[in-house]
Amino acid sequence: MSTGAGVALEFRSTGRRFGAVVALADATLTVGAGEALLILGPNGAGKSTLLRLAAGLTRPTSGQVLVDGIDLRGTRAGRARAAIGFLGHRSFLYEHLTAKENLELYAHLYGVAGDTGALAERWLAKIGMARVAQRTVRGFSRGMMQRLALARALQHEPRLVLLDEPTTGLDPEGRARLDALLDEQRARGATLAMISHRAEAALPRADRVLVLNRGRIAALGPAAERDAAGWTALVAAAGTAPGAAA
Amino acid sequence: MSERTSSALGRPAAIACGALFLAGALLLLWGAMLYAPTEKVMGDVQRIFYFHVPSAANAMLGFVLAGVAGLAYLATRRSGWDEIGRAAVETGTLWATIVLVTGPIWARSAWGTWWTWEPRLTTSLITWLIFLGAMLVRKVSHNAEQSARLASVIAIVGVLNLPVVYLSVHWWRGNHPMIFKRGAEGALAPEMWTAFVAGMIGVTLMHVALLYAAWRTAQLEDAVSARERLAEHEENGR
Amino acid sequence: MSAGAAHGAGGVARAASALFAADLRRELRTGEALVPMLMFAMIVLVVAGVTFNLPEMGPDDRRRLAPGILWTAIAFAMLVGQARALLVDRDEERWQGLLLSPLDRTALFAVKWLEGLLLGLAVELLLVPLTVVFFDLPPGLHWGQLALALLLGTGGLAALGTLLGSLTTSLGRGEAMLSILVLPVASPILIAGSMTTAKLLAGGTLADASPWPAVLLATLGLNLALGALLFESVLVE
Amino acid sequence: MSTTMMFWGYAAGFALIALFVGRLVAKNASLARRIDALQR
Repeated sequence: MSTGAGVALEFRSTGRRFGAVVALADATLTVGAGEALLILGPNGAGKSTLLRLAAGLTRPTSGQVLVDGIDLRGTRAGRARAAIGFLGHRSFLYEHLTAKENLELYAHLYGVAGDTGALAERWLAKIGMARVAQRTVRGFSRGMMQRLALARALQHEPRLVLLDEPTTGLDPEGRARLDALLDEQRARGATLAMISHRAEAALPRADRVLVLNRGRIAALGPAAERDAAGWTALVAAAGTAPGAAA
Repeated sequence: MSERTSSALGRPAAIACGALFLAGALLLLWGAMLYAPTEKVMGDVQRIFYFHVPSAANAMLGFVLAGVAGLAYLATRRSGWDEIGRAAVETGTLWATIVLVTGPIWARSAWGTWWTWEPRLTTSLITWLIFLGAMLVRKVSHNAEQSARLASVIAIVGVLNLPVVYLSVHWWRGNHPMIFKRGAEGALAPEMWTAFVAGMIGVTLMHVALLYAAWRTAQLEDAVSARERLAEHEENGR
Repeated sequence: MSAGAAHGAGGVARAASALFAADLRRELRTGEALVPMLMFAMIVLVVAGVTFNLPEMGPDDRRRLAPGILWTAIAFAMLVGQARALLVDRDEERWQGLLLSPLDRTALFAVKWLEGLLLGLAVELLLVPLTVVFFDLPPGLHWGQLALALLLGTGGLAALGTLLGSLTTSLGRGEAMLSILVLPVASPILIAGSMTTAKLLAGGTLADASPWPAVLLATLGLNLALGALLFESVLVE
Repeated sequence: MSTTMMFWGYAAGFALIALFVGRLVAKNASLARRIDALQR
């Protein structure tokens, strides 16, 4: 029905409980292809759960999650996962492999055709890590890990890019590279869903903003509706409002 | 959740449970102690049979239920299934423990030894260890969802491996003459059969009562910790 | 027909072998699983030799004892090695990265199982000759059949170790918890393994050991199937 | 001898059941306390 070719990510009354705790309650949401969604909310609002559900790392306890129209719990889930690039709190990298070996491994896992070695080198240059390509990841700084993880998440040109606080650990130069990469993803038509606590920095690259509070969608609207201060105030208000949800 | 009295069962259900349990216990004891005749060779100790074997059957019942609930939980991730599974592993382990305690007592009297590597006892011991593991997994994790998931996996792996455990232990010990044939088994006296059936029904009734109580307790446990988490959450929100 | 989906038929194999190669490279660089396994297996043999007072034993008693001690050493070495290998996967949070990828979960289980199996076989390569020497066993054995029996039994242990090991490591507990969970379920494998090995060490064949080789095969099949089906449930929250 | 052992078999079995029930009752009591604490 609503799943046209133009929908990259869809939540159909999706809920996730952890035992008795409701992390996300009955969320219904569609993100159009090529759209950029910024996700805001206080701590524990369910932002990371939402993104992990979208990546298939967490299974919903009710409802469905569809990526490119494919149910992430269905038999074709592998095809949907191939279309996703996810960057979470952890790097998912092999400590004892080199930076280049890590990228090549993930390229193979994602079924990237062609010369994975050349691809890895291109991405290492893009994130400014060509010099350390042959060094094992063990001993990399937090910022280097984050950059490499970003390359790991993007090198297979995912149609749906999911980023959970991607600026974590990045220095100003790293953040500049991240911004450039995000622009590049948008230019090639990728869909973007990003959690950020720095609304003012992320807002210019967002089409819509989703505000979560206590596992519920508190607000969803065009990014241009408010300025950064306005959205931040909305999040703060949601955080203090006595459970309109409960 | 509506207001509950400060008990899992509530008074009427508690009384019903108690009555069911008592009826089962009386049925078992009546059949075993009063109705059944004394066995000629082994004497009174043979009466343990009316308790021991139904306990083994009920242990198996508990574990199979735990396995089914585990499968259902993994498929649906609904904590209701986990509550059933949790209760069933607990009661199953109780009956398995009874099997392991009454077995040697019987063996001591009938065969003069506390333990034999007799197939049924050995199988019970292994089964018991498997399901203690399933209970232990829960104790180890502080994350309720995780322990439910993992205990489900163990219960399924355990239950599906039981037939193999059973067969291999039997083949392993199979070449040895077994004394476990109580007399000629086909020749069990009719009164003994009646007492055995009474024991089977009695122990199962007791099991149902305990299972229900344990299930409601598990439900209450989940409800309470949910409300505690919510209260905590609200405190932090302020 | 759905497997992998994102990959072509050869793509799954390529992805799986890339993962296997990465894990192998890690193991070759660190030896983090194999070294403790080898140490542990040898220590079990030595402890058994000392506690059972082997030098005082006649050849018959030694031969009777050898299969049980061999399988005890194999089982514990497997537990140590798989707990290590899977724990490292957890510490580096790699499971998540693997689950995120389009690689089919059954293929993921297969790779991890194969790695466990190969670790076990590598240990046995040292352990079996050592047992023959320590226990002073007659060398005239059906070596090929012994290898097959070891392969089947080790495969079954590796399947249980992979499934339950990924479970205990997600709890943050190591070898002790894994032993508690694996060994009771593995009892048919240990019985069948020892019985088969006993026949083979006495110069017999697999056919003489019937039905035990069949039990080994059945437990291998059952535990592989369980692992493949339940693996996702253990890993995906 | 045989009769004594039978007695001990049943006694041990029912003692285990009593232990189980006792644990269940204790757990319920502690849950009740937790509910009371919540309502305060």
